[in-house]
Amino acid sequence: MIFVLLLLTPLLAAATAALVKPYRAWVGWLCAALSFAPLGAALWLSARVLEGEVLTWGPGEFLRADGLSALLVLCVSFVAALAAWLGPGLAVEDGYDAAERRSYRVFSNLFAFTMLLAVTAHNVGVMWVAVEATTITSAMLIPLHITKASVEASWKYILIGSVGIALAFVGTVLAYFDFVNLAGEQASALNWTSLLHSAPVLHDEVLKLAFVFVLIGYGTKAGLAPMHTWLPDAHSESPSALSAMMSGVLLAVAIYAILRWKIVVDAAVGPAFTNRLLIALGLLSLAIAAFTLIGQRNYKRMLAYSSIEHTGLTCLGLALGPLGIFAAMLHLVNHTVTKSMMFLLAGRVQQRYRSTEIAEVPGLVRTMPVTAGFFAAGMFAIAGLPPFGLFISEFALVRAGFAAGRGWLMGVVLVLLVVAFIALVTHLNRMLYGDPPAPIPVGERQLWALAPAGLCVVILVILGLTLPSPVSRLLNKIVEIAAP
Amino acid sequence: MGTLVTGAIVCYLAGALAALLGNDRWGRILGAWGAASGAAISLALGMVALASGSVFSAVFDFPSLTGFALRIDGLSAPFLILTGLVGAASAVYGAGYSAAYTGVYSLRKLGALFNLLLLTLTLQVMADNALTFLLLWEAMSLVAYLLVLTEHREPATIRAANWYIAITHVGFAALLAMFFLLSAGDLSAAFDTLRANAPVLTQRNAIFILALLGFSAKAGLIPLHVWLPMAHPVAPSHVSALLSGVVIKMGVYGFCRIVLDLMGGGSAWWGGLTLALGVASALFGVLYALMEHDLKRLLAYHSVENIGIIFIGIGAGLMFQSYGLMSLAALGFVAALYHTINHACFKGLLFLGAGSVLHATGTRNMEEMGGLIKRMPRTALMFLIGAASISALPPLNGFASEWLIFQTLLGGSHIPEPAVALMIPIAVALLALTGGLAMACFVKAFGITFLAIPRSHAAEQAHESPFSMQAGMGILGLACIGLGLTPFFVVPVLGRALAGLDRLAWETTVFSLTLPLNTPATFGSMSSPLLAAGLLILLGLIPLALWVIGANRRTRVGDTWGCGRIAQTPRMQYTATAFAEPLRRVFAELYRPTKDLSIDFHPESKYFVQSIEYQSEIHPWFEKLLYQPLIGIFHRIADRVRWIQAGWLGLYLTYMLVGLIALLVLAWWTP
Amino acid sequence: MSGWLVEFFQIVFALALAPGLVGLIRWIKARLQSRLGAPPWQPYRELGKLFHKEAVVSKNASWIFRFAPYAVSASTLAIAFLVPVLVVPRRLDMVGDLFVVVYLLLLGTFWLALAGLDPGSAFGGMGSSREVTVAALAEPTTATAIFSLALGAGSTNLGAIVVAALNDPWTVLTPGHLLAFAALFIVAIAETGRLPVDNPSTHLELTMIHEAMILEYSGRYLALLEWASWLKLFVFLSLLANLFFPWGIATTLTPGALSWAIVTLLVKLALLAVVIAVMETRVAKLRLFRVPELLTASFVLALLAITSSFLLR
Amino acid sequence: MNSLFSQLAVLGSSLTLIFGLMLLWHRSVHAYTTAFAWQSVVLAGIVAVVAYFERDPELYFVAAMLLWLKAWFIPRLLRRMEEPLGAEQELQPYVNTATSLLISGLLVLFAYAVCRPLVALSHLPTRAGMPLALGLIFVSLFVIASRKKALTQVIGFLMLENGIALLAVLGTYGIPLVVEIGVFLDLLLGFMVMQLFVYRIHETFESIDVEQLGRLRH
Repeated sequence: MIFVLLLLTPLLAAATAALVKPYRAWVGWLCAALSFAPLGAALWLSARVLEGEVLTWGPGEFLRADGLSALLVLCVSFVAALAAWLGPGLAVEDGYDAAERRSYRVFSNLFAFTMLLAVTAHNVGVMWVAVEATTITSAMLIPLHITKASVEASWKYILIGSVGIALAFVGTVLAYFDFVNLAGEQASALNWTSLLHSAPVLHDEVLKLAFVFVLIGYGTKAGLAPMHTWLPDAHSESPSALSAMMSGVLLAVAIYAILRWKIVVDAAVGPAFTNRLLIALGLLSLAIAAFTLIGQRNYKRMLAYSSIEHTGLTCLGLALGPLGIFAAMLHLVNHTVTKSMMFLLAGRVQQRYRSTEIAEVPGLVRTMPVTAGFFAAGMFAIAGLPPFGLFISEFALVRAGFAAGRGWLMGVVLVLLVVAFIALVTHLNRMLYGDPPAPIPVGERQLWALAPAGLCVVILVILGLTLPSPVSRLLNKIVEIAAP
Repeated sequence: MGTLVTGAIVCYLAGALAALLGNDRWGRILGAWGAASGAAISLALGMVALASGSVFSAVFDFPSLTGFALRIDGLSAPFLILTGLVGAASAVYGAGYSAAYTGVYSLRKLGALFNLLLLTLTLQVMADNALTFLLLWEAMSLVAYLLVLTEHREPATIRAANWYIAITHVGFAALLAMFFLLSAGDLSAAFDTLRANAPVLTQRNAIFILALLGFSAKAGLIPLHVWLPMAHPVAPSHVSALLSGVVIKMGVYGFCRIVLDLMGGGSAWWGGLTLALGVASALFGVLYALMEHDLKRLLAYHSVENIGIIFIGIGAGLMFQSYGLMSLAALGFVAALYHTINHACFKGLLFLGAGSVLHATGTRNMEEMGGLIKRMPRTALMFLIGAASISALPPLNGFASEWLIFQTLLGGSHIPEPAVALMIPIAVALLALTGGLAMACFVKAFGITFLAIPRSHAAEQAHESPFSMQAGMGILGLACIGLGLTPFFVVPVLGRALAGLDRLAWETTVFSLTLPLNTPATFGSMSSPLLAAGLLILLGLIPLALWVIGANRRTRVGDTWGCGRIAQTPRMQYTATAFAEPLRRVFAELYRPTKDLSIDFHPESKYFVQSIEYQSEIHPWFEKLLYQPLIGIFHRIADRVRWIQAGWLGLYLTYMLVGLIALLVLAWWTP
Repeated sequence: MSGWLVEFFQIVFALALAPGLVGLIRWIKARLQSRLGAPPWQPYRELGKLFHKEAVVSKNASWIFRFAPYAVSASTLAIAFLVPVLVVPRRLDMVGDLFVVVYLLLLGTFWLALAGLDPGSAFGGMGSSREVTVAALAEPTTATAIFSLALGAGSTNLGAIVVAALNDPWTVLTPGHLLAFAALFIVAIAETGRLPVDNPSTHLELTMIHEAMILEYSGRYLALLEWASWLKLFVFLSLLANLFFPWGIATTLTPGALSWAIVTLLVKLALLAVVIAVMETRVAKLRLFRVPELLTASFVLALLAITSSFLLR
Repeated sequence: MNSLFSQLAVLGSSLTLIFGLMLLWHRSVHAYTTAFAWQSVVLAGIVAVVAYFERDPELYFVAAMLLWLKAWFIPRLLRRMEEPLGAEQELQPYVNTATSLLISGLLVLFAYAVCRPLVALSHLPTRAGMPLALGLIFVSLFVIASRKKALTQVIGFLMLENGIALLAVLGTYGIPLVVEIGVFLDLLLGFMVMQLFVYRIHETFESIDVEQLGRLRH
């Protein structure tokens, strides 16, 4: 039932939107309303997982949800709901025509479906298929408005994304090869639990090779350097609601895939190997993102690079033992909430100023004071200031690093974080203050659209000041899974 | 004590709430009341802690990672006192001062943040574990940052805020690393545990360096001082008072807490480095202050100077401690703490005074002031008291603490290594030079601002500030005098505050009305109350004597003598630039002023000059030699890194191929 | 009780003799320059004249201008109370030590410099600016010299330093002591506005320091300021004399010891007056911007004094 | 028997690799499509051979799907795209032909090095073909990276997929059917979307030269 609600409602919404032609506003409202179903299912699922259950469904345990899946399901359904409520198609005037609205409704729901499938699929092959499908569905949405830039971004995205994900499939095939050769042929061979179960007997060199391919592949989707290149383009050129989904949860889903594989490989060859690779890629992402942020001129790209930075951090966290995995997962949740809010707010700014250049949007505090306030709060959050959740998770992450005896690594990380911080705050101030260009109207419009942003800020502050017990229990479950 | 702590928190929060919810007038006034009463409670808290010697301790069940622990001990108390004193004064002052922002900037934000800043400051000195400390530290920085941004329509404000938050964040990162090393990863361990474990830590030197970096960024020690002269002038003046008086003192507090208390001191070079940085800050601070014509920037540079003096005391104390000269060490720390409180009072007072001048004239440029003593006599008197205090003139408070620092340094002869000991007289000489230059600077600041003829229309139209502002200044003025007259009381009390640091053997001496110091090194005595009384008696006796000898008592008012010219205009007066010119020449090697001279000749003959334009500027060379190259390096790296994203799909795919191959090779090599 | 009386007698003695000392220097100088010169008691006449004239005050000036003469006199008198002139140990040692004396000097300079700025005259500003420059630059030398003296005596209290020198007369001849004397002598010249730092008898714009500051003063105000500056000279010279050559200073309060103290002090002061007069005849006034060089030289001397004290200890 | 099997497998793998290399020396998109179609035929043939020797009916089904999808359906669509776009030739790739071939050789060598543990581990008669499959993957990646026409990149990607399919069939005699179907579906959809985008690039930029896609940087 949970899985039906979770997976079928987005499909239903997509089907409705596809069948009703031309687009009608009620479809948008219906989709928005339906977006609560997966969210509710996710909450229900999490509650049951917290009670110690592992939910499965379908022939051969086709779907399976443990603590890790539950967390991701929550994140995905939350951001999907956010995007459903704030995406094109609800407001009377949002700059999109009927065809574009329809295609948004169809593909955003499909996108949500594929992500939900990716994090609940039991079979790592199916997980791969779902992640590959996210590329296809999201690529359709990037050029919602066809411009040279959006076509360029989408081509780069789909090509890099497809090639990357194909490499992840190589990794999957190699692992299967290993399994078949050492544990015998089974129908359930690619099921994650059977992989994990027989990991100790698997051949470690082959598994290492497999992990390299998997890491490169899913790392491409996660935006890890040096495969991150599609990310700033795609995030800056797509509609803000899609950017929110991509930056908020698509990266998280890819991290999820990497973590799943890391658990298997660790069980076979010990964590030292995967940790080394993750640290290398994480640090590289962090460094490239931090330094690129310095000279950034476009605020959506700035947010995109900040996503790369945070993916890098999460990746580093995964390599820092149980404490690090806890911190990384907390970070992932915080980043999901923050970044999806930030892209939605950036969309508002873009709609008002008709520009994504930082230099062309000064004076936000005067033209849109409430948006500016939320935007500033979000920027402080992604820069890692209290009282927001990212501060606590970065803090926990650095602590895990020191506890793991990687003091020098954490020193470098701290320096890079400071660089990113300075860059972000400087850019923020250029946007917030100064004189707005003359023709820009002053005053907030559609204040209701900011309510979700307010909700996000509240969540962030709550996560920054306390760690609610369900969250910490869920995270501890993940740590149990990931670092037994 | 718990009640008082709760009371202070409630007052601040209520003040913040009132400021947020109230209208422009009532929000402003109620917010100020909240802040003032909260600050008064903080002051009381500090005094109670010092008087009773009792220790307050509370651990709140804070569901984030771990507990939130507060504790008040001897070392917190002086800082609570100065927070309370300056906080209350600036709150009262701010009630009147911020009225000028009505309708221009958000008063709600200002009032609420002001309360929050005081709240974080009050709690900061109570933090009893690393987590609490760091959270409050970052909260304090953030609130202060937002306060600096109050006048956000000025581009200079944004620049200042950027610098401030950047440097403060560098400091925070250093502190974070420092605490992780100190606590071996367990940030929720109480400071007591850290204190017990500190002696056996292996990375003590790294911890010290990180602490110095982190806390000097907050305190504004050279070379991390650059944000100070930018951020303090652009903040509203009562906030500047708080920034300069209290916020930067948190750097001093943190340094004392970590290095003295938790680490219990260390090698001699710790003290030597601290001392050297202190001397450099003191000297460069005052030198740049001399060249400044922006009244508030001048004061901000003086904060650099005084922080330097405080760190001289701490550094000397650390050095003595490393050689086992415990009573000298204690003297140094007491002197530093004393100067910390004193500086809070007189710098707060001066910023409030400068705020009144700004309020009255609308400019911070001294060259456009003059003659204000007649238009705003009370402000002038208060500023004069502050100026005399900061110039260390007897019998005010600046003198008392500088005298103690000199006495501490004289003990340097007891350091067994001559090479190290020779540092001390150099420090003495440079400290004395600093004192002299500070006096010169405040003659300039007071003389050009308040004396002679107004140099601009705005200065002519100046008016005395409202009562609340005068009251705010009055509180601090009285504190300056009071602290100056009672060193015989303050020093033993501070000594008791330090007695809590159990590794310091503080020899209690008998203190009477005078302050004779009987350390193994030197013997010196000073009694500022007697000195003050003597000066007052003499001031009374002189007119009496004149009357006795029958001197002519008639006074005629005339023109200023002008070598025969008829009218005297403001342009004929000495300017601030001219006043500082001799010192600029003397220290030209350090200032390295740029000169730009252009002469326009008459087209017909080059013997007739039509106009001469002379420009000379001083660029602090820290910015040129340290920050610009550093920023340059980062920008160069950033430029290179930017080209990774060259926009070229083939390249991107090549990255993937290369990344794949590299990781495969890496996997090969990994055992 | 008699001790306190002696303290006050010292002040009266200093106040009374200060104008005479200046007159003496002027007279010797005139003689050395083959002039007849005014008699040594001429300064007393000047004071009398000024006290009976009315004062003229600029309309631009504030209360600072009128208050400054009193503040300057009071601080100078306070110094006179603290400095050992005739007797050690000093009863007033507990009120202040050598640092207090130095900062009281700064207090006087502070007020005088403010007063110079108050009437808005260009001369006054110039004088103030130069005065504070010289005062600031003299500070490190003073402090370092004090350091070296305190090193020998184990105290910064003036009486204690003199007593230490008396107890161990040979310290006077140590290089540290002599170098410190030289340094403090230069500082004394700078602080009291003598040649080659300042010319007390000039009224030429480009060279004035002290005179430019008090240019606006007249009548009783001028009298107070002049007297205070003479007193400062007297106190400084006695201080130098007693700190470095303490022979003859009274250690008991018997009339014999006191009169012997007075005689020796007068001789020492007369000798110093001759030195100053000779020097002022021999040297020309330095350009203002070479004054720092002189003060740097004195600082180096003081630093050498300390170094030798450390090394020879 | 087994030796014939392994001979056939290696022969097939070599053929697929050679078809892949054809992309490097030919310049016309038409030839690329042909190469891809024939490569797919060979791939289907290998699957059929495996199915025959292993007596696995499931694999016959997979071979048939491969044949239909990759050797008939997709090439047909590619041919249709050539009409408006095919006039464009891969005239100036980023790396010239000689160097490209050299690099490909190195990549295949590298694939052999990487595959050592795989070959050592496997007991299947087909194992000798695995390095060639991995080599095809590397070479296709290189083709995508070094060629400028969007259509070439699409074909490169399709060949990459062929390489993976080859690897799977040689190493494991095919992955579980449910995954296999999913992969086919994804491939089909992915290809359709790519095709759509190639048209869009052509519309917006009036050429399918991806060199023009250099607007978004930094």
